[in-house]
Amino acid sequence: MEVGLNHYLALAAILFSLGLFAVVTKKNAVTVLMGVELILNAANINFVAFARFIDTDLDGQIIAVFVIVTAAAAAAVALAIVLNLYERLKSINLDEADSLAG
Amino acid sequence: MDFTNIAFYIFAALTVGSAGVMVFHRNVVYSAVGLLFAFFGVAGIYVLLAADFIAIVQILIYVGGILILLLFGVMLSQKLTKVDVRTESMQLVPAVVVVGGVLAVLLLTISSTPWKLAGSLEYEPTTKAIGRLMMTEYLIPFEIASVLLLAALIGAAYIARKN
Amino acid sequence: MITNAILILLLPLAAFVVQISFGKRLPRKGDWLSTGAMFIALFMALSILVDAISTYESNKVLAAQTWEWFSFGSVHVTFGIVIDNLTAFMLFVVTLISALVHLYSIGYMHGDPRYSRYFAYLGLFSFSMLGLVLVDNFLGIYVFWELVGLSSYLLIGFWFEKDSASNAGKKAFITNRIGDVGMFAAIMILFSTFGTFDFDGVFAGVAAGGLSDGWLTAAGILLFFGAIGKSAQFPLHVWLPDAMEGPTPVSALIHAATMVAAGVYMVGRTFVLYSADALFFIAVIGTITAFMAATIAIVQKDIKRVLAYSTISQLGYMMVGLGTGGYTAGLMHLTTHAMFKALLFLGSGSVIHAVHSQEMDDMGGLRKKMPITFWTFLIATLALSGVPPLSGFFSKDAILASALEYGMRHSGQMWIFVIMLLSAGITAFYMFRLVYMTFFGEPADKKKYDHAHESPLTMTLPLMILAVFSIGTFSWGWFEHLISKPSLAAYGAVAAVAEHGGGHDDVAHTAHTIAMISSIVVALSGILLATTVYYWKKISAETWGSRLKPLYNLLWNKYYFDELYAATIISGTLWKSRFLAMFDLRVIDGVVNGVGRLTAGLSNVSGKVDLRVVDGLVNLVGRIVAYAGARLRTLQTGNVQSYLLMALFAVIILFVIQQF
Amino acid sequence: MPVLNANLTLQAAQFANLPETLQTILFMVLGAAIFAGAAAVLALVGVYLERKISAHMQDRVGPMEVNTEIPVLKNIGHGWAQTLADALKLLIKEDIVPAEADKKLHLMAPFIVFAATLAGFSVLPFGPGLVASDLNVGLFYIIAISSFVVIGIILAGWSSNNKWSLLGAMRSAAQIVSFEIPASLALLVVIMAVGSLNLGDIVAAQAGGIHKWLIWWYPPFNILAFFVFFVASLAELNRAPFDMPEAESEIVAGFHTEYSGMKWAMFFLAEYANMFLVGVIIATLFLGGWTSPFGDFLNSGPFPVFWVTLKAFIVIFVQIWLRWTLPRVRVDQLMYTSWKVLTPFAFVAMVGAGIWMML
Amino acid sequence: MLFNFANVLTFIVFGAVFVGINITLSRILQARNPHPVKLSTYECGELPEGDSWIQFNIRFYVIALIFLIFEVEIVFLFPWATVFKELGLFAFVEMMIFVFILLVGLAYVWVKGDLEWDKSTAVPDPALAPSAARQELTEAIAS
Repeated sequence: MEVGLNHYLALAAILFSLGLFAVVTKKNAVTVLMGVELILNAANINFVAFARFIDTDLDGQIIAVFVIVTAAAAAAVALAIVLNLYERLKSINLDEADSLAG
Repeated sequence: MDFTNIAFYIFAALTVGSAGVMVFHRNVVYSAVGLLFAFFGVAGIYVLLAADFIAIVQILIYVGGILILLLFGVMLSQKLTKVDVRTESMQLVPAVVVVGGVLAVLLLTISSTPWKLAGSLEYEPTTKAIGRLMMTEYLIPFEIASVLLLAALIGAAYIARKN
Repeated sequence: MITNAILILLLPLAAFVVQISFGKRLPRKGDWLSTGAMFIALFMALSILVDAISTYESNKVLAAQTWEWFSFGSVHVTFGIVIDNLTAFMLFVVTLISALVHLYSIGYMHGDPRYSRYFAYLGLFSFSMLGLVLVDNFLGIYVFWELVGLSSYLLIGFWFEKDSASNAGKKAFITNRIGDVGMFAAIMILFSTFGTFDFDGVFAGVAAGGLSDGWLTAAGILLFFGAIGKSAQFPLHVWLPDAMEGPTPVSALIHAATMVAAGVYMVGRTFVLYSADALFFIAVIGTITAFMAATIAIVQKDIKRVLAYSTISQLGYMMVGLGTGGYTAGLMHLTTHAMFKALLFLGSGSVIHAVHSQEMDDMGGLRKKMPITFWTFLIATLALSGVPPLSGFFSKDAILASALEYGMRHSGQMWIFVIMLLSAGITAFYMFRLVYMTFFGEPADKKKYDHAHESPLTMTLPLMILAVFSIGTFSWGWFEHLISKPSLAAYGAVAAVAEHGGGHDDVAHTAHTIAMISSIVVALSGILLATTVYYWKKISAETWGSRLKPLYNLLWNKYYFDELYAATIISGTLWKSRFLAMFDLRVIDGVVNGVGRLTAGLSNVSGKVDLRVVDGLVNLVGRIVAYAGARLRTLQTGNVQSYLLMALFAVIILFVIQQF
Repeated sequence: MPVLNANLTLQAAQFANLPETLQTILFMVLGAAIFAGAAAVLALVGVYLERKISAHMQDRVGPMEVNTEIPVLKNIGHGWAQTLADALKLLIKEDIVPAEADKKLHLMAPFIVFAATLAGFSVLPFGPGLVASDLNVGLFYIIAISSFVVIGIILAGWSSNNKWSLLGAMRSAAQIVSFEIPASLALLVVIMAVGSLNLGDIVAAQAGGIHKWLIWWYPPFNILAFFVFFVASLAELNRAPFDMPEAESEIVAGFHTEYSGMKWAMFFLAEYANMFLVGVIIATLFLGGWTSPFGDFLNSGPFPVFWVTLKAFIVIFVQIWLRWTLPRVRVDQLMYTSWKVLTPFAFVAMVGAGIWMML
Repeated sequence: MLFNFANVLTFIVFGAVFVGINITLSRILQARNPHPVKLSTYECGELPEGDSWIQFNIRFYVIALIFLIFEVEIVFLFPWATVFKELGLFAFVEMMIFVFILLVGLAYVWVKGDLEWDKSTAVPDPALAPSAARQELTEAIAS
């Protein structure tokens, strides 16, 4: 069957939910970050797919570039925080980092 | 061109499979490897979507930068005695339900919305075009990106240095 | 002429003002001041009278002057003085008697703690009486009418420490006021139709037929109500006998000569107003009053009360005179009666002064003790009884003649003449009863008899002067000429009341002669009866008294009028007030209390509600919030990922909702 | 590679009857196989050369003995078959995997490293048409591919559960990573000059004799860029003065301490292939690629390939030369050179070249 | 364009296959007699003791962080470089701004000492200072 926009969007959706699942369930902070990266990738696939199928010029791709750049910056800072977390809690299991419990 | 269809399915399978490994595997490093192949798969998808520059950027930054960073993060934050680091996961059932729901929602919207397809971008190099666009139309985001990077650099360095 | 009138009017007022404010500090407490003022006024009134007589023209207006009094809206109320023959006579009479009473009071009131105030009140009374006589419009007459009432109240209640005096004062004032209400209503009717208070204006209006007959009669009767109240006519006569509580000179001045005569003067002044029915009404009232008062006088023991009832009776006479068309007769009787009644009262005053008691039982045989008083008293009594040579005879005879004439003209009205004749006889009887009981016979109380002595000159001089005037300087002819009956014709009325137009036709003449003869007969028989009962003691008063017990009680109790009034009006008012009190107490208080209770009830209900419902609600809300808070707290596990899960769940829910 | 083309066309004819797409796939696989074979051979030659050159530098002979009985090859002498013998030995050698090691990752590491290295070759132009995949983003792709190698190294270090290997891996990763920045920046100058990422275009821009070579453009800056790139690429190969991680005297053998047998061979092969890759890259970027130094002369026929390999071997010779002359650099000095020397130089070169071009 | 990428893909796959072939080949041929000592982690011959706990050190992370940020900068630089000539001065100035900002970052990191590999915070221990005699000797040599 001719691979159309919906296929790419479906793929992105699947990736998105997998990333989301990782973020929601994984205890290890780094895995959560990986999940986040996966989610961002899914978003990027959508962008590029739209760029190709819908407005057929490069805006989508440029936005994808910016998303990647932002993701990089985010990952950097996030990891710094995680390492700090490790420094304080001697473990990066998120369920232990619940000092803000109500 | 059934060749690209096959390629799409191959890459899709690769990506989803490796993403699955990343999500469901308990060992963090295996997740990282899974993530590596997921990124590689996504790069392949970009190639199929006629975005060659983005594919390379994807590999360069995600694989060459973020993944390395994550691996470093993993390495630095583990007691090396237990090599295979167990990462339990929690609240599985509710998560499955909710994420399933979100997936359903997304798929539903995708299938239901009438996309206005306007032909497809032909396969031809995009680097020059992106360069030109970057310098003209997207100048402001470009400069802001630099400030963002600066902030991230200083921020992360500061946080890292604190301990 | 006008300046004299104004002076006459203002002199007593000035005296009153000076007396009332500086009275005590003046030498002899200022009695000489008011008496002097009155004598000057008398002298001036005399000059005006001389002018009137010298011109000898009937109903001639000597002078008139009007001032702008006040104006409201389009109506300009003027105030003026008019002097014609009638006013001249009245001025003379009032000033004369007032002056004499002032003179007499110096002796009588000697040593009284409020000596100066007494003279002040006399001044006020004289001023108001003169004003009443001089004024030329209804409003003015009403004002002075009230002033006269006020001064009579002050003078009656002069010894206010005595309850009976103050009650009498109040009674007099209230009864007068009842009459005044009628008068006021009449004035208002006239004013509202004619828009002016002046007599001439009103009379011209009436002549022009501005007022329908019914309304005219009503106005006339209502106007006459004022006269009834003031002149103590039939229904409202009860205050005069009680007014005797005041000092005797006061009674003499006010309740004999002047004030009571004001009513008659007012009717005379406004005579043209009265329609035939109104005149008839006046006549009837006059007759009833005359007869009733006369009969009561027979049984009275108190000397002043006898004179009071005789005054009421004589006033009835005057009213009958006017009512039956004998205008000149009525007015003439007024002047003559003023003279000898004042004399009688002053005489009784000197007797009381001597005996210090008003009861005739304590008196007797004072003839020798007080010769001047006795003789002047005797002259006045003869005049009153209508013995021919004296003035009383002429005026009473004229009234009887006009009554007879009226009777002849109006078939079926003869009873007026008959009753009047009878009451004339009774008058003569009780007067002589009085004379015999006081001056003849044995002194009942020895000690009082010895103490009795002739009054000093200041008291006996006025008696003598009045005696002279009572003898009868008046001849019928010139008086009638001066004061003749005015008629609407003077004011351009077309259909003038014609029955007397023919002047002295045969009817009048025959009535005159019959009336003269009958009056003499009746008078003499009355005198004879009195002497037989009291002088020769042939018939014992007591036996007739006991035999006619019911009649005696009736008379003694003054036809139970006081009781009647007490029963009806007073008790009615009391009852009404009690009812109102009760009503007020029960209904209004009830309502108020009810509202109070209602509010109280409502408030505590709302209090309860507030306590239970509102507080309940508030606490409930508090508890709910606390409970919800506790429950929600568990949601915040502190685990970021669970938050994300919840958020996603919400997204799905929203999406689902959005679908349907 | 005319031979290559000829051979290919011959093969193609044979399989003409197959469906068109299958044909292209087959063609590509064939190309890949040829390149892989060439890479392996070149690697072995590289090893041999290194041992011989380093020996002669140290005034010794190097491997001489190993020889074969085959007549022609026998008299080459100089132990030419030494590396061949080593390869065969490694084939037979026991592959020891430490008990606690993570078997799967331990196995996967060499795959990733070698695949990444070989992937680099697909873009290199060996002649006017002779390039496996004429990518428009060729140069950029090469930089990207190097990051795969880093991942491979980290995985190798991590999976062998040996703190020396992990530390070694971390260090070599840090080293490659930190030298990649100056390398990339240096390349910028080239791209700015040529205006395209395609290696073919870059070589075309340098046609016409030695003076046309890119190294001579905008005099000081391009040379500076060349210098920065050359040094950075040395560090990325973990060679010469920067071979801290697997230096013998230091942490044993760096990340491939726990490797032995064929897996170790793969690493070794990857390393030398990478060395050759860098050589070709430098040749194409700065030294005119397959154009002959004498302008059009000797520029046709098989000569382009010859020139490329010659230039590459010259670069390799220099690298080997440097290895046995310069003392090993300490880690902090390593970082210092990377961030505080090369990166600034690269920026200067870029800015300078930029300004020069603007004028 | 697809053809080229396909080529790249085949190269990668073939690389893996090549390694696979060799490894399987060696696995078939190699002698195999596992021995506990052999299988223990290699500690330069000594017995491996203590857990392989690397002194937790942040500088690896910092290096990776800085690398990532500059990598991203390069990603921006490359497309600019390709169209550098056509865009003219304006683009050049923009890029210079971009580069300058990141140089500021580099300067910051440099000044803050994140780039130094060994945080030589340790104060040289006087006891360890070379003895006086030794110092004279070094000076003598130096002169």
